[in-house]
Amino acid sequence: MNRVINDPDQVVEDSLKGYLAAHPDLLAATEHPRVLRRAGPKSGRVGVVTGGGSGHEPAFLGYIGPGLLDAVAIGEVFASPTAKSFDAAFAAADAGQGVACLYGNYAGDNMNVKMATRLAAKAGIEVKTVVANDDVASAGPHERDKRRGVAGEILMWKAGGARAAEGGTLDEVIAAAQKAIDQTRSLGIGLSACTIPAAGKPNFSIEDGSMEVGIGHHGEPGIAVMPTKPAAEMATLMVERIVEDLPFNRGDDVAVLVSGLGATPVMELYILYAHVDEMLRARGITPRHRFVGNYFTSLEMNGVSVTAMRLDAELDRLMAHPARSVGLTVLGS
Amino acid sequence: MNRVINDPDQVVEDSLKGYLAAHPDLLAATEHPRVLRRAGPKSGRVGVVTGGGSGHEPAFLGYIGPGLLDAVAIGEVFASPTAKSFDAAFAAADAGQGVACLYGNYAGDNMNVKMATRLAAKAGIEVKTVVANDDVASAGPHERDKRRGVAGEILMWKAGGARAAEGGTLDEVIAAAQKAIDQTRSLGIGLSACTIPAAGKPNFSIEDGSMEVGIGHHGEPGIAVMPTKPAAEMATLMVERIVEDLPFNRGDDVAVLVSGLGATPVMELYILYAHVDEMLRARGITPRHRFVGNYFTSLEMNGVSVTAMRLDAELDRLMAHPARSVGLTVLGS
Amino acid sequence: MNSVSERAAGSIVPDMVAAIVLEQGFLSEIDGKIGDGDHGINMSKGFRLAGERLSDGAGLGQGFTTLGDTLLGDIGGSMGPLYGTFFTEMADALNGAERIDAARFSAMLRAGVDTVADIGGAKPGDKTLMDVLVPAQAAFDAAHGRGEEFAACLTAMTAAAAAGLESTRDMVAKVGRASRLGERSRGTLDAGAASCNLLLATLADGLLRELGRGA
Amino acid sequence: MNSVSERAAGSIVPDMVAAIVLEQGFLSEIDGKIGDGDHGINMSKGFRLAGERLSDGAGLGQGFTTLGDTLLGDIGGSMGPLYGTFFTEMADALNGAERIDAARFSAMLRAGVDTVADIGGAKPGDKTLMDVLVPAQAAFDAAHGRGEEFAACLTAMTAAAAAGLESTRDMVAKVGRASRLGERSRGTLDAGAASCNLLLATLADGLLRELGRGA
Ligand SMILES: Nc1ncnc2c1ncn2[C@@H]1O[C@H](COP(=O)(O)OP(=O)(O)O)[C@@H](O)[C@H]1O
Ligand SMILES: Nc1ncnc2c1ncn2[C@@H]1O[C@H](COP(=O)(O)OP(=O)(O)O)[C@@H](O)[C@H]1O
Ligand SMILES: [Mg+2]
Ligand SMILES: [Mg+2]
Ligand SMILES: [Mg+2]
Ligand SMILES: [Mg+2]
Repeated sequence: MNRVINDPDQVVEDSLKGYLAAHPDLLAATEHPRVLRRAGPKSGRVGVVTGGGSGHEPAFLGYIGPGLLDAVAIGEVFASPTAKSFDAAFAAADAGQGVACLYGNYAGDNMNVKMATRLAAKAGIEVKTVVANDDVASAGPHERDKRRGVAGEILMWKAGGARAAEGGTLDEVIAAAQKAIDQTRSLGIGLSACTIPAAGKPNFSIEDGSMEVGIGHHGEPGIAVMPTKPAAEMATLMVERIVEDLPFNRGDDVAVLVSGLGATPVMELYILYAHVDEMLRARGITPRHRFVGNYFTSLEMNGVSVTAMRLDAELDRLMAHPARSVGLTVLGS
Repeated sequence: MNRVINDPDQVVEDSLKGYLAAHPDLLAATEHPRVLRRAGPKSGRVGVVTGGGSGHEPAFLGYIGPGLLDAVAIGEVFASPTAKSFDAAFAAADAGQGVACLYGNYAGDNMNVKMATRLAAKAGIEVKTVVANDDVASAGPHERDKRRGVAGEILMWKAGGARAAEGGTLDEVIAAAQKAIDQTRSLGIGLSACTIPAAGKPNFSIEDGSMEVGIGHHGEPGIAVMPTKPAAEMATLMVERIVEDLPFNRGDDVAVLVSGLGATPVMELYILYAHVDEMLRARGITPRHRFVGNYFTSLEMNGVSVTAMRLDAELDRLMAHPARSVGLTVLGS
Repeated sequence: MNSVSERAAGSIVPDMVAAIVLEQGFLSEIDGKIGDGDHGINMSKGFRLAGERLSDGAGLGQGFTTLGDTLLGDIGGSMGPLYGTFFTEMADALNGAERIDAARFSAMLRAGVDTVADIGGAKPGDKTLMDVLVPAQAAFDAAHGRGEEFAACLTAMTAAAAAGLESTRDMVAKVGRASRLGERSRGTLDAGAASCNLLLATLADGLLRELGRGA
Repeated sequence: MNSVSERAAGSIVPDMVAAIVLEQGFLSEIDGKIGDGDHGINMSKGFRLAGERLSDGAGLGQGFTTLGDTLLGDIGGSMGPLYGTFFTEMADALNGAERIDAARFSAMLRAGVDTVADIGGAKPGDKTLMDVLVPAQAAFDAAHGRGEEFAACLTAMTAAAAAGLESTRDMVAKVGRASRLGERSRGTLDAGAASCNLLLATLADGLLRELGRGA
C-alpha cells in the first residue's frame, strides 16, 4: 500500500501537526499531546467531548468547533484513546458546567471512558456519557447495548453540541444527545479492506465482486457477504433494514447522512444518495437535513454507510443550529 | 473494481440526481441535462461558469454557490462537456452582464469552449475566458500555454466568483481570475491508478512502492516515476518545484491547497500539509488561506496535489470573501 | 457518370453509422492497447444517436449535419468537436449542391480536414486521425489534378487512407492519451485513425456504388 | 523461606519488560494469524516505555504501579486498561507489605484477575487472556489451599497458565478482533493469552529465584 506518511508509528502525531497548522482558527493544542480543543476561550457552556481511534478522519477531531465539539481525545489508528487522554479532554472542555462525553460503543472506549470518568470525578469535573450504538448490523434490536457506534455519532455530536451552544444544562445536553442516537440507525457496506499503517497489511479482505453488508468502521464483520449489487439494490438493502429497525414511519421527518468509507469516489456517494432519497420519500419519510460526503471514514476502505435520524421539533432545531468545523459547517438560516 | 453504481454508462446522470436531491438549497437543474446552475434567482452580476469531465468531484459542480460558480457544464467521466452544454451553461449564468468562463487547459475543453463561445456570441451573450494552467509538471516554464489546469482551478473560481459577487464588471472578473491563475502553481503525486467505470479497467498503472511525480488528473504522465518517498520528501519535491517555478519569494503571502486525489486517507493529507506549511514558512512564505481535503479528485486514485497562490491585497480579499458550496464554504470574517 | 446525386448519397450516412457500430469492439480494442479503451464506445454512442435522428430521404448534406450536430451536442470530449465539426464543415461545403462531383468532393473533404487541423492542432506524424485524413485528401486531389475520374480519385483516396492508418502503427503518439506511453505507443495502430479510415472507406464505397448505379 | 522481600522482587519488573520486548515478534505473529498482527507492537511499546520510567531500587509494588500508569496513560486501546488496571490493582493489593508470601500473592493475583474480568467482561472460553488468568489463579489458590509451599504454588500456577494458553488453540474467539473469523479462529493460540502466560511465567521465575536466594 502506497502511502503519504513518514514513520508508520508516528502517523497520528504527524497528522496532528498538520491539523494544527491548517486550522488555527478552529483547533488548539492542549498540554496532553493527544487532546485537541476548540481554539479560543472556553464557551462557558457545558463541555462536549468525544474521542476515538484515528483513521476515521474527519472524525473525530474534525468536528471540533463552535456548535459542535469542545475537545477530543485521539487514539492510535483504530485504537481507543487512553483513559488519561479522555480525562485531559474533559478538563480541556469543562467550563464548570460539566462535560457530556458522547462516544461510540467499543470495548476499548468503554473501558477508557469509564476510567477517565472516575479520574475526572476525583478532580471535581462532572462527566455524563452517551454511548452511540447506531449500527444495526452489529447486534439484534433487543441487544442494542451490543451495537457499535458508527456514522450516526456525527448527528449525536451535532445535537449535543447545538444543545450546549444554546446554553442547555448538562442533563439537557445529555438528553438531546441520547435522544439523537436513540432515533438514529446506520448500516454500512464494505467494498474493500484497509491497512493500518503500522501493521502494513490488511487484517481482513473483501474480494472484488463481493460486498460485505454491515461492515464495521474497522472492518468488523457484517451480517452477510454477497455478490456486489447495483447501487439501487445496495440502497434497498440498507434503507429497508434501517427503516424497519427503528422503525421509521410514514410521516417522519429525518436527517440523512451518506458517508464514504474513504476510497469511494464522491460521485458514487451521490448515486447512492439519489436512491436513498427516493426510497425514503416513497415510504412517506422526508429527508429534511441531508449530508453526503466522506464524513466518517476508515482509512482507504472502499464502501458507504447510510444513516437516518428521526426528527422531532427539538432535533430539527438542533440540526439547523449553526456549526463550524473542518468536517461540517452549517450556516444559520 | 468494486463500485457503488448502476449502469456504468449512466454514472453521470445517476449522480446528478443525487446532487439535486441532496442540495436543493444550492443546485438547480436547467433545460440542458448536463448543466446545473445555482439555485434561486440570477444574481444580476457577471455570470461565472466552468465545466469539465466528471470524476473529479466535488469539482466541478460542487463549487456552484454564492460567491463561487453560477453554472457548470458537466462532461462524461474524464471527458470534456459538449460545446452545446457549455453554451447552455453560459445562458444559465448570464444575467446580461456577460459570462466569465474559467476552465482548465485540456484539448477537448479548449475546442468545446471555443465553439460554445461562438454559439453564445450569436445569441448575444458575451463570454470571456480564462484557461487554468497551474500544473507545473505538464510543460516547462516557457511553455505555460501547454500546461494543464489542476487543483488551482478552485482558487481561480474562488477569485473570479468573489469578484463577481462584489459586483465587478466582466473585465474585472476576468482580470481577477487571470491574476489568480497566473499567481498559482500546482504539482501532484500519483500513488495508484483509477478506473473509468465505463472502461472497467485502469488505462495506466502505478506500481506499489513507486510514485509518479507530476501526474495529471486523469493519469496523464508526470515528470518522473521513482520509489515512493516519505511524506516529508514528497513535500520537498513538490514545494521546491512550485516555489521555483513562479517563483515565490521570501515575504510572500500565499493561499495553499492540499488536495487528495480520491482514495488518500485524510490523515495523510494532513501529514503532508504539516511539511508543506513548515517548508513554506522556512522560506519566509506565509500560508494565509489553507485548504486541506479532497477538493479535486480523480475517481479513486490514490495521491495528493499541492497548490500555492501568491496573494496581493485583492486576491487576499477575494479568498476571504464569503462563499457557500458543496465543496467549499468560507464564512465572512 | 462522373457525379452522384446529393439526395441519393444520403443513404451512405446510415452505412457509416452501421460501420462504426459494427466495428465498435475493434476500435475499443486498439484504443485499449495504448489509450483508455473507449474509442469504440465514444464513437458508436454518437453515431448510433445520430442514426436515430436521421430523417428519411435526407441527402448527404443533411445527413452530415445531423451527424455533426449530434457529435457536437451529445458527445463532448475531443471526438465530439473533431468529428462534429468535420461533418458540419463538410455539410456546409456541399452548399446546397444537387450533385457531387470530384471537384465538389475535393472541396468538401478539404473543408473537413482543415477544420480538424484547425480545431485539434495535430499534425501528420502525431499518430492521430490526421495521419489518415491528410494523405487521403492529398491522394484524392492528386488524382483529381491528374484528371482522373471521380471513381478513380475515390479509389486513390481509400488506398491512401488505408496506408495512412497502417503508417500510424510505427509512430510514437505525440497527442492525446497515448502520448503517455512515449516509445511504448509504437507498434499499435491509432484508434482515431482506424475509425477515420473506416468512415472514409465507407463513404467512398457508397459513392462508388452510386456512381456505378449511374444515378 | 516462604516469602520474598517486596523490595527485592522489584527486580522482576525489568525482567517482565525484557520478556515482552524479546517476544514482541512472536506475539505479533500469532496476533497476525487471527487478529491484526499488532499485539507485540502494542505490548512492547507500553512495556518499553514503562521500563524507561522504572526508578532504581523500586519494589514490586512501585514497579507494578509504573507499569499500570504507563499502560493506562500511554497505550489506550483495550490492552491499556486491561493490563493497566491489572498491574495497578495488583500494586494496590500489595498494600505496602514488606514481604510477599503465598497468601499475599494470592490476594494480589485475585485483585488483578478480578479487575480484568470486571473491565473486559470476557469469560474463560472466549479465547482471551482470561483463559490464562483464571486457571492460573485457580491452580495457585488450590495449591495454597492444600497447604503447599509458596514455591510449589507458583510452579502449579505456571503449569496451569501454560496449559491455559495451550487450551486457547482449540477455542473459537468470542471477544475481540479474532471473533471476526468465527470457526476460522480455531487452531491458533490467542495472542493476549500468550503475552499473559509470558508475564506470569516471568513473574513466577523471578519469585522462585528470590525464594531460592532466601532473601
Ligand atoms: N488533437 C487531436 N487531433 C486529432 N485527433 C486526435 C487529437 N487528440 C486525439 N485524437 C484522436 O483521438 C483518438 C482517441 O479518441 P477517444 O478514445 O475517443 O478519446 P479519448 O482519448 O478521450 O479516450 C486518438 O486515437 C487520436 O486519433
Ligand atoms: N474484553 C477482553 N478481555 C480480555 N482480553 C481481551 C479482551 N478483548 C481482547 N482481549 C485480548 O486482546 C488480545 C489482542 O490484543 P491486541 O492485539 O493488543 O489488541 P487489538 O485487538 O486491538 O489489536 C486478544 O488476543 C485477547 O487476548
Ligand atoms: Mg476516453
Ligand atoms: Mg479513448
Ligand atoms: Mg490492533
Ligand atoms: Mg491486535
